Amino acid sequence: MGILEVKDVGKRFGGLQALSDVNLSVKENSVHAIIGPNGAGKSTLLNCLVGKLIPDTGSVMFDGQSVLGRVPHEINQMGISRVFQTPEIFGDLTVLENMMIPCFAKRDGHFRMHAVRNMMADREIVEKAEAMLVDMNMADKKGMHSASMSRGDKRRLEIGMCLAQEPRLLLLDEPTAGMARADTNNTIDLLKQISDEREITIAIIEHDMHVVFSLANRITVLAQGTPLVEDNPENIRGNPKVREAYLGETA
Amino acid sequence: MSKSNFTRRGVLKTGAVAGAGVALPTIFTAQSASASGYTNEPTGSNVTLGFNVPQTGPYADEGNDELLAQQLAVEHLNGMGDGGCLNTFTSKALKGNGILGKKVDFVTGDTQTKSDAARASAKTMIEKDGAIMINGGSSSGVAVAVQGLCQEAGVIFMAGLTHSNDTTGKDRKANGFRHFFNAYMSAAALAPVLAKELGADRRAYHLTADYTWGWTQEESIVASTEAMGWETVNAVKTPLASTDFSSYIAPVLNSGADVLVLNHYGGNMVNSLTNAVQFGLLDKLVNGKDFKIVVPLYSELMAAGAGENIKGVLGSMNYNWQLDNEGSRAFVKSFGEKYGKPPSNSAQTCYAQVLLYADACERAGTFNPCGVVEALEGFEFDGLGNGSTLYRAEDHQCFKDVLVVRGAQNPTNQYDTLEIVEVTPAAQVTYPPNHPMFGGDEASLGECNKGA
Amino acid sequence: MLGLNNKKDFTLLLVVAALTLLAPFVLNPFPSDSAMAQFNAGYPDLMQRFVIFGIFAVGFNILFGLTGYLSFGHAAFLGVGSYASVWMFKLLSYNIVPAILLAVVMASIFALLIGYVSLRRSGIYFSILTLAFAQMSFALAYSVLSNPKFNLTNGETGLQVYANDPQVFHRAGLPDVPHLFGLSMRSTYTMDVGAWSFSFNVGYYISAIVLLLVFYLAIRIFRSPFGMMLRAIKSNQTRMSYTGLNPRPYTLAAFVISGAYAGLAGGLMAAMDPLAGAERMQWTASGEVVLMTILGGTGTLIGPILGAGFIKYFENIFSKINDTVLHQWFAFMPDGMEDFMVFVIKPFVGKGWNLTLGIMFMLVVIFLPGGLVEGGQRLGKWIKNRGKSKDSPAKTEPAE
Amino acid sequence: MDAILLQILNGLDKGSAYALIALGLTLIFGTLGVVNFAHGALFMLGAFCAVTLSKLLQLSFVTIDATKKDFLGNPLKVETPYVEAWFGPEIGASIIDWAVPLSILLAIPVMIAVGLIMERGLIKHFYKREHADQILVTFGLAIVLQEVIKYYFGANPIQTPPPDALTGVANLGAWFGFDLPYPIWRIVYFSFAALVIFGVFAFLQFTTFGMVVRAGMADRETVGLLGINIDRRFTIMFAIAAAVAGLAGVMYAPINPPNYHMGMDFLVLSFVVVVVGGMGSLPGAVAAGFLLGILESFASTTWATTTIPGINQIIIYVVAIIVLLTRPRGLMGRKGVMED
Repeated sequence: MGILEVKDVGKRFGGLQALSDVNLSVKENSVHAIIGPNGAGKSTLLNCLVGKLIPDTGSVMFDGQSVLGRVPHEINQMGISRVFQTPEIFGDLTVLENMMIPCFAKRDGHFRMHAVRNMMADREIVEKAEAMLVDMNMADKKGMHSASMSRGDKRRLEIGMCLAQEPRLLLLDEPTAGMARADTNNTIDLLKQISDEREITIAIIEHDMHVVFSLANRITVLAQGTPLVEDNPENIRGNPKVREAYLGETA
Repeated sequence: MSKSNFTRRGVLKTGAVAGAGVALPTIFTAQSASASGYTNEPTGSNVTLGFNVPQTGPYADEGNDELLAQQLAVEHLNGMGDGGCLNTFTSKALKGNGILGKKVDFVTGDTQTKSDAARASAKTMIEKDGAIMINGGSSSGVAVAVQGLCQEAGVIFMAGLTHSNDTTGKDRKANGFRHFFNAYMSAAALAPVLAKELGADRRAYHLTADYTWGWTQEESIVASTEAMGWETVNAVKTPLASTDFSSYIAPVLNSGADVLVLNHYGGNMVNSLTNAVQFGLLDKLVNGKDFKIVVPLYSELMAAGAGENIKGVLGSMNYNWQLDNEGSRAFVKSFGEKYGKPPSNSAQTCYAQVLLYADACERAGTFNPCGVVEALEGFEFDGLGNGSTLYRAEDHQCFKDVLVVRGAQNPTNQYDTLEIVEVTPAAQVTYPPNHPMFGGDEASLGECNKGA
Repeated sequence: MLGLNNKKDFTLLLVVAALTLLAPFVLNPFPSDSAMAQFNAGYPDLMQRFVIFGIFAVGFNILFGLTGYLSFGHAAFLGVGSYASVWMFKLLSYNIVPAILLAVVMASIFALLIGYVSLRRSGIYFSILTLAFAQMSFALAYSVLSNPKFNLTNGETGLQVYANDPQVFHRAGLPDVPHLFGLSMRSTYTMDVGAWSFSFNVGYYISAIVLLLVFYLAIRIFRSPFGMMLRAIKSNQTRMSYTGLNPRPYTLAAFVISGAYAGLAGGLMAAMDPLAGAERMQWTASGEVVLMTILGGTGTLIGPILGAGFIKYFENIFSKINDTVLHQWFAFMPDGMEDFMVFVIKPFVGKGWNLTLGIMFMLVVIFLPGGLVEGGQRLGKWIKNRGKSKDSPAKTEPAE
Repeated sequence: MDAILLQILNGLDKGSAYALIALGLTLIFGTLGVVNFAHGALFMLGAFCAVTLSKLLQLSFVTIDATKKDFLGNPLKVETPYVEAWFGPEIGASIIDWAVPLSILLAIPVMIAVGLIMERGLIKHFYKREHADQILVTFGLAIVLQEVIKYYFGANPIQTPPPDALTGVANLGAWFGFDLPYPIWRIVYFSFAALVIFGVFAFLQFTTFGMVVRAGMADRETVGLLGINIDRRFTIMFAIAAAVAGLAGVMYAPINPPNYHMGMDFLVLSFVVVVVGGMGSLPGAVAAGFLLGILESFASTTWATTTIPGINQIIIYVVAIIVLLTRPRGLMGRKGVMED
């Protein structure tokens, strides 16, 4: 029984069957990659997991509870955090403030008025955020305007913000898309370090095989909206069906 | 760099300097200078009047006309120009040497035809510039609001154009005076003429601007026309913000009505009349009679805006420059020579109000509002253009002849677009001060307030 | 100090305090009999307006400046506040405390209802929803709710206190104008110093103290976690929901707070002058507060106050400059020159003050996107740099 | 029955003005991403093109007629329009009579020029700025434009009648055997509006230029990548939108006499129309314009106002609220437009 159980999920957009009969089980504390060619339905599946889309059929269970019918912030409160393809951070805020917001969310839930107290006076939050920045190797950037950072730093900050919530499941949507090689490698190292040091499950959607095989210990291949095969990396690498459907295409 | 104090500018400059110097903003002051003091008591050689007219917004042209008349009045009071109505006014207290020997200055404000803005600009003139009297305005909402303010501040309010019954009805104030006529008087003057011109068995359809003034006018017209035998088919309220009245005009066609009464003013009236003519109402024959349109309150600017459409349309006015009496001729001559156009009825009202105020101060021998109130109450006069007039003591409303006018069929120039049909004598439009449309017995002027 | 960790904030509060408390001097720089006295703004009514619209704009900025939600209907709350106050005057007494309290409460309730519905949408859709609600309120107040059978607003004339109103707590000896436990809002002490004359008005000072309190509160909100959440919403709503936070209660709270500020401003307005007109609810009035905020500097603390002062100054001072005044100014010039100057300036003052205001809007937005605050900052920088280049090489100042 | 038809006609007529202004607003928003609060002022400028032309045509020389007196008792100055002197009284008079339709010829170049100057001189610098800044600067421009008009033409409305041949009432029901009188000029106005709307749609649909613009509205970046200078085309679209608003104004002048603030009167309603139609959707703007026009007409009937007092004051806003709450992006709005 995995921490995330996807059963018979189907989703139709007009005439297009984007997903059909998707079954997926993500084991606790694993790094599970979902790969597939363009248009395979990876992003649609991800959106079904976080509440942005509601599947037409099937069920999505997280830790024994259904996520269907819940809106994104509720699902997040259940323990699922999401990293986007283009980093979604609070560009108008400083790096430290960016990091403080998930700390508040973790401690206070989805809404709480702290309208009068000075935010910097909340030592507990500030310290936690600063510690997280140290973990992310960004302590020197804490006063920076976050929009002015490099893409790699933004990605790092975004991952850090997700971790600050201490999620049980971290979803990553092509975390290295559009990154230079050096940034990509840094990100891989960071994710490795996270999965080694923390009790966390990671589900990653990725195009870049280098990233997938460096990180994943379980891989699901999606093709035309339905899972082709699910196995460990070694077997996937040797699977001719996968080569045909996916690897061959990108080569 | 003219050194002579006799140039126009020199006079104005010294005047204003001295005027501002004495007009310390002591209004609303708890710590008054002396027990006998009153708000903005002029102590120097000048006295400041406040002219509060719409300078922006749809009534800006009307406001401009009022301002021209007020400036003319100040000129005449200060002994400049040809003296205008000072020569014809039956009270001979004014000598053309200012008021009580003090030279008259004025300040201006913009009412924007909003009661808030009007009160703000009036307060500015009272608090900052030391105005001792406020005059002007082109709507009843503004008049009532500013009148209330002047009552509280302890200055005199001489209303400009305000036609609602309330101004001297339920909202009457001891410090406020209205020279302009009102909806009741319009109705009382119009009804007999309507009966004579259109017959006593007409069926009327009212379109009424959906706010206080519209309602009071509709109420007045309905009452007086029904009294002479007309039937009111329908009375429809139109939103003030309407620009197109087609959807209100269209139902008139098949309503069986043969008279349309437009209880609209300004832009509303121009558009509703234009639309009514567009729909061919005036060409229709209903119940065997020619369809007619009545606009109870006319103004020259509305007539200009409505253009050809007003031909044959009946209405009433406070004053028209074509009125032939000594005062009117003198006023039209000096206004026309100075500005190249005849005065409108709101201009005449403001001109008369300024002179009446000045005259009352002279006769009272003081600027003290309570003295001025006393001098104006029950004052009978002539020679300001409207013929014999009474400022009634009970409600501070002027009673004078009311003009019934009609859009001219063949105007010879751009100014004689209206022709006078009848001059209804004052007696016929007089009503008791406790008339139910005017607040009944409850309405009271209160005490005059000299402020300070 | 005062819970303000940031030294800059505390300085800002001190500056605003000094400006408001010394306003009678600051705004009356010219001797009262000089030709420049025209530009003096230190008389009670205008000073009251400055601070009241300052409160309105500061509150509006909490919504617009922090969350980026542009409401075109905030004047409705101001109007509701005014009506509530005047009703308190009519029913209870002229004491301003219950009046202002009810104004704030009623405006908050209205803001809660309108905000709850409007905040279901964002962007221009939100703006138009608020506009629609405000225009409805205006139409209702101007005519529908002023009919003789059910007269809640007294329509065109405006709601005011009549002699036959109950005023159950009114006692002899209390002033017949709005007062604070007997202290009339109208009392003014005039101080003459040489050629100058300064007015100290009770109503103004009460409004000024209220402004200081709510300005202080605004600083606290800006610096609070709540304020940060609001800025985060403006910055990125997606990240907000994927951080487990629900943006809507935050925006609704901001909406209600700014509605309460508007109600407070409306209540104070009625307290200074007990008449509530429907025009103050019109969309143009809502537009005005938007303009004040942008003109001053959106999202800055002091910007809205500056913007409010700026616009009200124009409305009240420039609109009063008529031909006579102009001729007086240029009387020192030769005749032809004088007439020429008057001819050139005339379209922009007096009845043309709207034109000048429109031009100012355009110039400020084109050249100072950050509003007057940015203008001030640039000026400050320029002066600093000039100073530096003179007595360089002074030590570099630490960054703020 | 005919009462209902009459109100539908009234609604279509009111809707024509809304639809034309909203169409221009949507074009500008869709192409340039600019919220143009000066669009009402463009409508007003169009109406004043008609006023200006009819004043120009009536420019007169003065002769003194000593037999008549003016209001001051001086000899009357008789004004004769130059046009009448040049072309003879009859042709001259009929040229003056047709001033409004003739002003279309004046309005098109004038409004295109105004549009180009506005876009190149001002709006261009605001593409990337926040919508709030765009609103403020165009609002400022609207105030400036209307104050300039007020300075030259005054605040009073100026009657601008249609040609004699097009005044009066036509019986639309005559062919069908019932009575449906309707003012001729209003029929002209509606037909004209329909023609302009049709023209704009045809232009966008069937010309290469229009196709590029539509593609650009859908995805600016991609079109830019194809090496097409989309900005220049958008500038031209701005001029076209200005011309559409101007033409709407010209033809509206005889319906209700123009005044300097008529633009502001229409602005708010037009924005409501655009939003109800759906930001960025041209058919939505047109449909919502006519829909709200018709609803407004029906709400002002006695039947409606006695059922719900005051409904005629608030109907448009009520409809806007209902539409926006049930259809998040308006009737035909596109996803992701103006939702930030």
